[in-house]
Amino acid sequence: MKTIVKATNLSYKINEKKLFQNISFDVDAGSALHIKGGNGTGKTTLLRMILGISKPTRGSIESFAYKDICFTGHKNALKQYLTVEDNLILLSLNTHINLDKYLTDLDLHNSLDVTVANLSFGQQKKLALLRVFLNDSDLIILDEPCVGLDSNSQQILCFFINEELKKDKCIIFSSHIRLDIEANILNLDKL
Amino acid sequence: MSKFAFNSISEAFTMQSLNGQNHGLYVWSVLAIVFFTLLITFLVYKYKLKKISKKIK
Amino acid sequence: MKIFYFEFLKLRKKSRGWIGPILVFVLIMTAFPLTVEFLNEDLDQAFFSVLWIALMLVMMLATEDIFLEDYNDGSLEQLALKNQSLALILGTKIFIYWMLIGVPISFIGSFYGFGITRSFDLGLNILPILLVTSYIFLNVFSFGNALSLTKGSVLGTLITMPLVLPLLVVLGKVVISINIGLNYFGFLALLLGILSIIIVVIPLIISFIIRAHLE
Amino acid sequence: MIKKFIHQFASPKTYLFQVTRAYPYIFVISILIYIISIFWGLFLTPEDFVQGNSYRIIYLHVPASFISQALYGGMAIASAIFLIWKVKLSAYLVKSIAPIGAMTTFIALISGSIWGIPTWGTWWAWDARIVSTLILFIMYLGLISLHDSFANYEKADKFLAVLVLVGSVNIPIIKMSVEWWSTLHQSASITISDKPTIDPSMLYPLFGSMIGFTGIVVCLVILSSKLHIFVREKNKSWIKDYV
Repeated sequence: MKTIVKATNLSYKINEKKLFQNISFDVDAGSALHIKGGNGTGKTTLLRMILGISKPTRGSIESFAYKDICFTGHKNALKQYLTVEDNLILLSLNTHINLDKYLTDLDLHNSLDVTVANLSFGQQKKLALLRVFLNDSDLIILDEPCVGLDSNSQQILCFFINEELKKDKCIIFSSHIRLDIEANILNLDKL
Repeated sequence: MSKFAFNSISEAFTMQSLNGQNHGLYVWSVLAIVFFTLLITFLVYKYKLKKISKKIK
Repeated sequence: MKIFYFEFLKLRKKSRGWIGPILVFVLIMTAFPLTVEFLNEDLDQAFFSVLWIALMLVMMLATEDIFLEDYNDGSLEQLALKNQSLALILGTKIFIYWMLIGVPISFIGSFYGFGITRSFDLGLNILPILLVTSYIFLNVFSFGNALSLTKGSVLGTLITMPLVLPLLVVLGKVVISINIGLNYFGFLALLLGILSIIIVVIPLIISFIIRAHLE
Repeated sequence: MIKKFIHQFASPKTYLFQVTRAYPYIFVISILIYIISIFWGLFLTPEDFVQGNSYRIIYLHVPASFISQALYGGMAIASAIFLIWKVKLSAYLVKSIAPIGAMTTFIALISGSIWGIPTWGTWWAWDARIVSTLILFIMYLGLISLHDSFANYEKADKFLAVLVLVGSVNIPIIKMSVEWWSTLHQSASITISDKPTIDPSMLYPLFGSMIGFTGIVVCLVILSSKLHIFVREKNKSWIKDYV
């Protein structure tokens, strides 16, 4: 089995305050990792470390993904003043073959010419998740993907993730809401 | 070393030049400014250091 | 090519981002004759000072949220994740800003130069200077705004203004040499030289700064 | 190799201990040299033929303006070291030099403009050196406010170092451009840039005052860096022993 993300002895300090210490884990292709923990335990920081945006204070983290990492975080990376359609162009998804299918599934078909600022929070989140559903990468990282989603969309997300796992993709996510996904669990509370 | 440039203390104070102008005001005010700026900077840093040392203890 | 189009689309649709600065520039250039008596000589003398200062202020205004918006909505994170070079993307962004704001302002500025000094040559002569200078200003102010990304544009202005002051001196010399009919291409070459260094170096520095901000 | 050496030598702890030991000597010696040379300069040197006695300000003004530029150079070197080798101490130094640099530039500006009144007849002229000093002063203020505006010290260090380096590229440009400008605007005002052939009897106290002032400024930098190390490392165990 190919390892996609390999972390050894990660420690992180912010302004001399320790967030976590000596975390080691491997994530293989075709498997998922669920990062758990209360508020302020460093879930987002850990995810950003895997992305390579933050650097660990000690230890090393390597990612063997060839393609761009697919990521959605707390910020949606949507342009508020553009319409849904323009945003899809910016994401280079406007010509994707599965676009129509997901637009109907997520009930976004009717709001294509609405500016994002006029969408509800949940709708914006769904639009941001389109980036995940139509991804072209072997490592998918989701930071609290379920915030603001209705149960229908959550199911679509779960189903989608399970499908992706079968395609040997590697998924790392953090979530307070339980998802029906077979995943290894990394609990930051107990460290 | 050269000899004293002024004949009396009062002359040194006014610093009368050959052209008749008194430059004492300028020279002494610059000296005062330099002196006080340095002094204040030293005092400020000493004070701050004292304060933070207390905190650390 | 794709990033080029994307950045263009973003800025074009955000009309206040590029029409705003141009309008402010037009307003300043229209307003300044009102403060002087309507004698042509006076206007001539004040014109260039106002032009350069207005150009600088407007470029400052234009770059105010050049990275802030992308930072706030998370686009910068996504850009940083790509295998593509971040510096290239940022350089393109600045270029698009120049295309949509710097170039029109340069033309308007040279038009005003023609209108106020009544000399066609002069209007034509300052056009290349305006084009190059506006690009330099945009680069330098983008650098300042990247440094003070989350701290407001006042700080960015404060730290980058000293960096562009020498440019104003050069611009003053350019005007004098145009006025007395000297060849000003030496200065143009100098400005182009500065620009060519800045175009390469500033995006690299900005990408370093932005990665540090995201950390 | 180099990296290891620098890191060993440049730990804030060793720096602090070494510097504290050297501090009293530097302080006493430089104060002595400074006072003697100022006294010498103000009273024992002959009067300048052109400028009269006001030239004596040179002994106060020149050291300050020399140091204000030298400190920027020091900051630039420290920033480069910090960005290349990630030496924490040099980041501390950059931060602690900035206010001292602003102070010396302030002295240089004020003393220069007071000097200008008797010699040029005006306290301010748009002269090359004055303008570049003023820009330097604004740059120092900008650097200080940049560092102060970030709560996260690591980020602030990085940005400060970048800005110092970019600014140092700018300094020769400032000099160059401003000097062209002054040659064009050469009006009644006399530039101080063309040095009078200075008499040795005036030169020695000038050197003395420069050395003395440098020593005093070094003392101030030591105090300032001490303060900054205290702020940054206050949770370390060794600092409690030190205090």
